[in-house]
Amino acid sequence: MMQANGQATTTSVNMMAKDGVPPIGGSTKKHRQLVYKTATPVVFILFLLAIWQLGVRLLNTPKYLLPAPSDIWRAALKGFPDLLQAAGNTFAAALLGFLLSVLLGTAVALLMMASKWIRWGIQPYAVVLQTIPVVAIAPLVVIWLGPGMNSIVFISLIVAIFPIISNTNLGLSSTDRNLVQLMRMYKSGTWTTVWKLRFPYALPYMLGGMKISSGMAVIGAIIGEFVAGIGGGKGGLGMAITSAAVQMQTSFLFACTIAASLLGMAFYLSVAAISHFTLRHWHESAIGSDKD
Amino acid sequence: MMQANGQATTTSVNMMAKDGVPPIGGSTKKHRQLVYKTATPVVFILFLLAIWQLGVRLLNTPKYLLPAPSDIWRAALKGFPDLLQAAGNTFAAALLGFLLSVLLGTAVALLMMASKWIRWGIQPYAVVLQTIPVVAIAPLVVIWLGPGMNSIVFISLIVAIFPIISNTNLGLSSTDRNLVQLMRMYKSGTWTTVWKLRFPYALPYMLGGMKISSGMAVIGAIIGEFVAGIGGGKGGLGMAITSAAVQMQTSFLFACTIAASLLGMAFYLSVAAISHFTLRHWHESAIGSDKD
Amino acid sequence: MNTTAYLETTAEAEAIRIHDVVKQYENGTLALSGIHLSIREGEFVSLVGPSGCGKSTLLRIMAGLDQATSGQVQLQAGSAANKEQASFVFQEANLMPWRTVLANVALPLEINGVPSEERKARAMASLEKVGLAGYANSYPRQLSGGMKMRVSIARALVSEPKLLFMDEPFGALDEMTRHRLHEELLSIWSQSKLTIVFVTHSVFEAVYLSGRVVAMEAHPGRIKQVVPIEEAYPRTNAFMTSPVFGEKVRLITNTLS
Amino acid sequence: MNTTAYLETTAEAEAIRIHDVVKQYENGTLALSGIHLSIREGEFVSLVGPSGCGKSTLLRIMAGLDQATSGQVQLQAGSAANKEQASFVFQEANLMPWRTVLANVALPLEINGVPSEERKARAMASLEKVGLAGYANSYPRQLSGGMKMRVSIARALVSEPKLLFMDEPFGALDEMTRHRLHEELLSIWSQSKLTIVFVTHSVFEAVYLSGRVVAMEAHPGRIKQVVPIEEAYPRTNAFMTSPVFGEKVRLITNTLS
Amino acid sequence: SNGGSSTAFSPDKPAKVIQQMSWFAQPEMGGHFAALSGDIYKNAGLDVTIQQGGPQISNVQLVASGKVDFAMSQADEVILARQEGIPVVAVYADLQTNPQNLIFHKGSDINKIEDLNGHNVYVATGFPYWQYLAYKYKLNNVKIQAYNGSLAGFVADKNAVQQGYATNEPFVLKSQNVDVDWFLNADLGYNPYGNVVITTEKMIKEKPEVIKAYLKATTEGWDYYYKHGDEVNKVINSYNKDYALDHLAYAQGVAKDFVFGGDAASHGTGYMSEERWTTLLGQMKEAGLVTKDLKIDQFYTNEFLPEK
Ligand SMILES: Nc1ncnc2c1ncn2[C@@H]1O[C@H](COP(=O)(O)OP(=O)(O)OP(=O)(O)O)[C@@H](O)[C@H]1O
Ligand SMILES: Nc1ncnc2c1ncn2[C@@H]1O[C@H](COP(=O)(O)OP(=O)(O)OP(=O)(O)O)[C@@H](O)[C@H]1O
Ligand SMILES: [Mg+2]
Ligand SMILES: [Mg+2]
Repeated sequence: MMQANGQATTTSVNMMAKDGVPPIGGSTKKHRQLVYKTATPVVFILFLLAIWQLGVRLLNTPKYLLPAPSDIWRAALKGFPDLLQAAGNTFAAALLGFLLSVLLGTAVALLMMASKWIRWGIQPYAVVLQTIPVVAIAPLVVIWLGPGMNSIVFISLIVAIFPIISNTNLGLSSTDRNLVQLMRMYKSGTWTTVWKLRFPYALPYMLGGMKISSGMAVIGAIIGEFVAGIGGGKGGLGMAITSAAVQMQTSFLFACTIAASLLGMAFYLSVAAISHFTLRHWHESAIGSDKD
Repeated sequence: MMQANGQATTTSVNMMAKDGVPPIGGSTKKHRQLVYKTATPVVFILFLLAIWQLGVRLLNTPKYLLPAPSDIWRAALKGFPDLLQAAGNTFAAALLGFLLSVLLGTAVALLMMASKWIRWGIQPYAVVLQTIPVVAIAPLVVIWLGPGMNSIVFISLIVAIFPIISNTNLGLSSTDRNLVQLMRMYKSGTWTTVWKLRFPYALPYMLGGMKISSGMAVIGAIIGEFVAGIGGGKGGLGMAITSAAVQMQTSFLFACTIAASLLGMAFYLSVAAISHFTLRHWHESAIGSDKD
Repeated sequence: MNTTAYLETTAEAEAIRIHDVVKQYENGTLALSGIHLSIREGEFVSLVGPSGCGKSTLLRIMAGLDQATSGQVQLQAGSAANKEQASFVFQEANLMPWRTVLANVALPLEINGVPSEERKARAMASLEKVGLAGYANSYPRQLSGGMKMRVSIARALVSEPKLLFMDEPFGALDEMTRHRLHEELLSIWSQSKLTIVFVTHSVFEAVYLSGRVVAMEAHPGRIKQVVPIEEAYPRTNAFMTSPVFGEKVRLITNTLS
Repeated sequence: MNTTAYLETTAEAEAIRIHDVVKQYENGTLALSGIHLSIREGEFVSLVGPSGCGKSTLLRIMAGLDQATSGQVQLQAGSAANKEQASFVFQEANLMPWRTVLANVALPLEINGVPSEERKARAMASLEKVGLAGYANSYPRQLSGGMKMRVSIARALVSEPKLLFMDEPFGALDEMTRHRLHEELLSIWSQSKLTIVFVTHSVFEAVYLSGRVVAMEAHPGRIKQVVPIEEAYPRTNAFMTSPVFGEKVRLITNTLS
Repeated sequence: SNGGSSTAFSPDKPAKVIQQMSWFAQPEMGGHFAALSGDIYKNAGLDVTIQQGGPQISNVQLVASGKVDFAMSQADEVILARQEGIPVVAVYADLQTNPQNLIFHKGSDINKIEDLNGHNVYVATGFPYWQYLAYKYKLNNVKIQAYNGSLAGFVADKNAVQQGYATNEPFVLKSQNVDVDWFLNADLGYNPYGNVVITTEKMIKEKPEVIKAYLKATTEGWDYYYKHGDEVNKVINSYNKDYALDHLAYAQGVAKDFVFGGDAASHGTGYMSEERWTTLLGQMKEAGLVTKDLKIDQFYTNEFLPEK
């Protein structure tokens, strides 16, 4: 044994020492990790933006094709109130569409779990919801719901619902067989089993589906504006994007696009936070000390 | 005890008898279930079609608003060669887009698993892929990849990749902690752990993501055709749909839409079949004798 | 779907009757073959036998969790003919990872609609019986293997079942804890005229606890011998050192080998 | 990431040294406190103690699967200083459900890059040792609880480790099978100068198998006494009925209660 | 959407009218916005709501379903709609000359329409004008590419051709320093009335007074627009912020002749002639766009136009 007995290094101290931070305790480590976790994406995006800016300047890419980040920034500042209003309108529609898709999607998946006839009957068709080209049904939607908000929310819902249904279904049907039998032992009814067992078991899957849907709801709202118009209301990002494209305001077009992406990201991060919060006590994906 | 001892009913015979089928054995039961499972959606869709047909006829809904199934059928027959060709083109683009999204999506997710820097750096941005309004980046795509197939495949890929990344990620990070430690015990390298443990563990999630993506790849190809398609014989369903919409050929529009949905369904069912085949030995969702 | 036929209440004190039960799994494994067994109400019966001989399979079939390939299973769920009165301790702890220990134990009561206050009190009492009152608010992943099994036992006891199936419940426990739970179980059993079917791989345990020990053999799973343990309850430590005890243990051990 | 410090090979025959180890989980549970232990190369040491006293925790820390909150863990992985030579049998079977039994057992070899043919042959041999050769192509879900544990044992043995950690490996087995595996394990141990750290709740098993028994107590987990079992190997059934055996068992049992 | 009897409306008890536009607010629709902002509709007893359109809105179906009272369309669309049995009728033509054009870069080798062969042409999928021009000028070697609203592809490709509106794209391109020339489709012989106001046969039967009042006010709106351009353009800009004021002024200038020229000069704004509808139908038949036997008088009527 090379290491002298007197040497008072502990395993955890070793850990700390390696990273060059004094061994104050576990909370420091956690705190430091949080800093890294937040800083990394920021550094990453700054790095990307720098490359973009440089590339565009060096290659002399015309602005109408690919504006530099600085151009986009200027355009965004100039049209800021419009951008904000457009983003706000899209946000409202996307949020409603997303919430409805979560509610309805979960309900459909639960129904499919509860009755095999429903499951067999509609399983193959649920996918149709997301493969219908929205343009085709838009006239019907607009005629039923009128142009504007209602239709946009509905289209956002249509676009965003399938991942919820599909993942919830997967989760519900992945439930541990032994726990199902346990519930059966206690003569739990179908619905009780679903609520007390299958639903919580499926939660990580559902939340995964919601992560996917969150971005899709935003894009759904934008597509909704393309196909269903804005009615009498103020337009959202969909209108701004179309209009900017036709007017060749490429920088503003990118500003709108980035606003759309930020909106999607905000949705996503909210769902991710909810997911982490909900699962932190028990699910591997949220405990994750092994991976972070 | 009321039941006489001499009565030679067995529990399984009881089961069978309840459904009115002679107790020939387990395979009959399975076989019958398969029949039900196939027949139910067929009956369901026929029922829906009948209601649709009747409803349209009874309410006298004008054809240009909502054509009856019979109208759609006639329009499909009349334009059949065009429809077939269009569907074929879209199929090719969607298939390529889907396969690429599976490959790339899995690769990205694996990279994110393997390095926490990559994970922290790109996690928040992966979602951007699906929230970018395609219209905004379409000109760039077309200029890089040229109009037609390449661009369409690329757009299909962009649209379909996120569910794969997201669900694969979820699966990879849900891996049983004890198994991770087992691998660590055997001094398995990061990649070996990923391949031998995390990847198979994540398979059900990945396949779930693929189920979601399959339909999205089809819709992605159609959107691709909207924004980057080329006319003539190479136009796919996206072209056919736009054209029918502009020319107000509502019945043919619906025929194209249904063709798109059938395509999406075919993709979905293929993935579902692969999923079932891959997981049948071990994953609850595919064993599922408790639920079918 | 529970396909085990429940019998109407009669004067006859038979709780479970197994008639010529055969179990073959889909992959062809013949887990049970020609099993005949009748268990009286209020009896404490143990199943012992080599690993893989079909003990768990038989227990599951009795409890209606699995279906026999052929044969007859008849169940009479307690004198009150109340179907809610059966419980099962699985070979694995089978806890819900998202519930705290207390909520896991309270689950059967929750399903039966017991009001929240009473539920908590009874679950807590049950947890105390297995010595885990201090862990009520922990999550299963924070427990040791033996602690998880004890939570699972507490869950089975909380609903005061009339019929209790236990699959190696004490296998993961040290002897001290195990002995404490033996006494606990026997006291509950004698107080409430409970019928217990108990799987164990410890012949000592089987002899100490049960009125009859069913010795099984493997390939295919069959009953080799049913050994009655005539010793009266309550049984004391003296019984464990008595010649009768040793004799029974030896008899069963020999049967098994 | 394995944070346990491995020691360079020296003439000193010390395999593991634990110095003042404390383990406190995030929720505040103090699982281990002030643990000192030194294990020589080629030793067979058992840990016994009440459920929840920290046996599994200590074993995991020794194996580098968990980190001590404070204290020193030093490991010397076999005389060849080969880090690939440690194995662990978890308290739960921990099999990969998508692999057949054979593929599960072959996993450690696969990770070490053993060629396919040899892998299969060695995995098969290992399966035979635990009596499950006939189930090579089954999937884990098709096995009984005890069979799963045996597969897990076969997996641990297949890589011919120099250092073996076992967490209640035989807890789910009937006495016959258990005894067969005792003999198997002892024979492997004596042939290959293997160091074994063995957790069990059976004092009999601990005394029968080990050279030293570490008796632990709970709240917080601490070593109460280390009892050497001087009896020479190979040990026979005669040892089990000898007065020394009974005395050691009584000594340890008393320590524990 | 509009309750009460068709005759009983006044400024105090206005009739509700919804007008669906074909696109976001533009000077080509200026008469409607002017009538709105100058209170002309209001004084005529009409409570008008203008709904902007968008890239993929089906105006014909909207009006046919009764969701809106009037929609803005193109003359050839009206014929296509009638062919599909959709009972809509054009009652007013905002533009005598259709501003649709085909734009190409100055200095490319295009001098006449036939030269388009061999070029990339960005055309919105399914538009009838292209089918006619392609047939008429044998444009068989054109590489058609879906136009999705972005001019970037055209700008990047000096040999490309781009569909557009005379009022819009040339200005936009010029402001990006792109020198272009164009063919006006009307000059190529294809000139469906542009921005026609359509309504349903039902509306014509039930509320002729509303139609009359609406069109009269719209005509006055057009006059108002060219008298108070700046004021109305500000209103248009408030609907469609991306359309800058200088651009609006430019487009308004270009559109003036489209609105007031041609038959409008003699017969009044909004007028449509039988001859031009006949020509259009003939062209669409020739190009295979129309295969059914259709009657001209189904397509339009001048009966609600104000007396000149
Ligand atoms: N789902 C299954 N599919 C196929 N075979 C199975 C299945 N479950 C159990 N078996 C087989 O049935 C036999 C009996 O299994 P069972 O679990 O009843 O054994 P056991 O007596 O409880 O054993 P142990 O003491 O090890 O728990 C075993 O050979 C096992 O491999
Ligand atoms: N992940 C964890 N988080 C919090 N506490 C834990 C965790 N794992 C174990 N513990 C606690 O640490 C103590 C020791 O647990 P450990 O698993 O080491 O016990 P053990 O001696 O192996 O018991 P058993 O014989 O029942 O397996 C217990 O009180 C347990 O509740
Ligand atoms: Mg068992
Ligand atoms: Mg333990």
